[in-house]
Amino acid sequence: MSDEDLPNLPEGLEPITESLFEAPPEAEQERMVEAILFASADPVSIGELNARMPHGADAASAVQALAKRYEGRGVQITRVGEAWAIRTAADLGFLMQKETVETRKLSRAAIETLAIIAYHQPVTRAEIEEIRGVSVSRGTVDQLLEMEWIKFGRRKMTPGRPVTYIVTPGFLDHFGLESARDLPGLKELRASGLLDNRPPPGASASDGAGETEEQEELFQEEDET
Amino acid sequence: MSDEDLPNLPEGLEPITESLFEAPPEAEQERMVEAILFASADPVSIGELNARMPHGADAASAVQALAKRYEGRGVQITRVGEAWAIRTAADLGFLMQKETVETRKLSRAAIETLAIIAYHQPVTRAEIEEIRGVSVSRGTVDQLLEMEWIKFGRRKMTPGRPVTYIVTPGFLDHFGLESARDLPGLKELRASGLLDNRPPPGASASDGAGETEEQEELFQEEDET
Amino acid sequence: MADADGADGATDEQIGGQIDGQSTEVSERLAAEALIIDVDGYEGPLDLLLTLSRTQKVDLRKVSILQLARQYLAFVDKAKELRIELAADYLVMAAWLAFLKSRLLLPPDPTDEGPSGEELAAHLAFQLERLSAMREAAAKLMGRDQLGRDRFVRGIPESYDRVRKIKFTATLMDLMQGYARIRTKDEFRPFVMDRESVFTMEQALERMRELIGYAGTWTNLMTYLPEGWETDPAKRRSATASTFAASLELAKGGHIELRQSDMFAPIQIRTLAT
Repeated sequence: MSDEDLPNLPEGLEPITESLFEAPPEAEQERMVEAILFASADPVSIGELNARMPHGADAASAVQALAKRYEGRGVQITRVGEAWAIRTAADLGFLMQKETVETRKLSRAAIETLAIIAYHQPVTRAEIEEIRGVSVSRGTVDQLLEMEWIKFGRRKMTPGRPVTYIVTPGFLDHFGLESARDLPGLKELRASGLLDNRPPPGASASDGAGETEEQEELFQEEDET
Repeated sequence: MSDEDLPNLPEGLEPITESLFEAPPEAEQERMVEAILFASADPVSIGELNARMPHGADAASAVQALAKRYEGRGVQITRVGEAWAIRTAADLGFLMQKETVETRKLSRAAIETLAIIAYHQPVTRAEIEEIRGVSVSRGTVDQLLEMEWIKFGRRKMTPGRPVTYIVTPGFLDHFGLESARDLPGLKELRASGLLDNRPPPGASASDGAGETEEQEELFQEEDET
Repeated sequence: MADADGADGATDEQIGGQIDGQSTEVSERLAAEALIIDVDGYEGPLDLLLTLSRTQKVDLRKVSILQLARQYLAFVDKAKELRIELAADYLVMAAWLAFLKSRLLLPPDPTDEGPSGEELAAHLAFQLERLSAMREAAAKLMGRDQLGRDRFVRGIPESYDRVRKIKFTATLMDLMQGYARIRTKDEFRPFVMDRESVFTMEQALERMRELIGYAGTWTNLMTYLPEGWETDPAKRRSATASTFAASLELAKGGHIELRQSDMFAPIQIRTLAT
């Protein structure tokens, strides 16, 4: 509860709620976030942190403080979309042969498809095929869906209302990205117009414009959070 | 690997291994232990830590230093038998529980008991039983007490000085009543048509009036307390 | 991008072979084998074009689409000559590039409303550049510190217990109904028709069927009321109504006849002699 929510009381009168649900001190909140994040293998959202911490706690600022404290340590407090997780520092990966997970080797087609989805999201299968210049096999998309690196976005407002694909928080977590906006080289690609959906000459331009807007919106959404 | 394993070399000759595998600085060793303990699926022994860390590292002292660093934090470096692991600080165990609240309707016995207390307070258990015509289980009363909808009133000035029950402000709050007197009387209940019953034969306004009077008296008493 | 580089090298040789033209049969056969392998290695015609464009060793934006089209068409011709089955995609692209080539070479037809050769060429260049950019982006992505390879999750996650807490609740209505239930429990029962003082038509019909045989002469209907139902007004009302209704039913069936001499006069019945 924020201070604004408390009723204005005459001086000397403590509101009962305050004494019942007093927020723990900041250092204590940091310890709590630390304990919860350490306990979980999956990223934990600020909302869930707040839900699990005592009333009045401010998980968002506790996480920030904690992240600072762990700078340069063997484990890092990392942001994954709307959530936070603890991951070992990348430079220590060599110590972890034992923990290394053998991931299925992705085909070149799967890797390219994944990159196209990440950089062009939300993107339809037809758009992926246009970019790659070759049809996308069902297996490729299914594999990425199964790995939970991509998921269905909302349908496109074009004839046939095709489904779109977007990347998941799991994708961000896997590649150590705070948000889709942190994709390597995204800014340069956007600046050079290579992420624009440029329809072939002669085709109607209306589709493309709408798409770009939607895309803008998606990355914007990421930005705001 | 301990020093004893190194070959004895003539003085002035540095063993090659030493320069190739120089032990990392202490802070770095601490980071390594931190990452390994974090990522390992089982507690890790000092021997295994040493085996996994670069040559020349001293896991035992790195663990000690790390344990010190985590003193008072949300997680602790804990010894588990011969091995070491990261564990949630004991005082934060409560964060590892998720409470799910399930709402259920109060049992008929509890509702009736509660109603009698509300309409007849202060009322003894014997009186409740007389009115309900069945015995009141201890669990029912305990449940209402636990919910903080009823509480003990003062003892009755009758032989045995039995305890009485009255409703709480929490009860009034839940049912949106200013006071127990706001509860509609029997006549009103009947008049409102909420009750599928006929008035008792020959019934009588007087009967109802008497009841109300009696109640009024009781509430009066309540007020005084 | 080691793979792509490898493909580049192979293509260089193969293009070289084509340009040399008259080489020995052996080298031709070797080139043919290289082609088969390479066609398998390409991910579609755009990929092949991208690879071919690399041989121009210039910025993708400055690639000569005309030269690229020639290279591609030469490739396809060579493949045909060597009887390599090319996927339809490749042939469609070949046809389109042949069209583009003619557009680029011939002076523009003022009556043609379609996109110009330059526009088409620019779009192809854009597609190639975009594909190339996506490949680089994919490589950068895969080069990041990956989870399970470079970065690791907690090895001993502590699953947290779910504690189920039951919260009981009741409404004011529950409370009032509960109270009313107790206070009126002696009389309280669900609201149903009071069967006690109701004599149903079925009961009346059954009773009259038994008695009707004896009614050879006109008899007052009221004498058919069951015993004990004549005095209590409620019972009498119910029994009268059902007995009358039953008599109508019997009359309808042709078992009896009814008569009434005057308004409010007694109703009389008798059996029909059958």
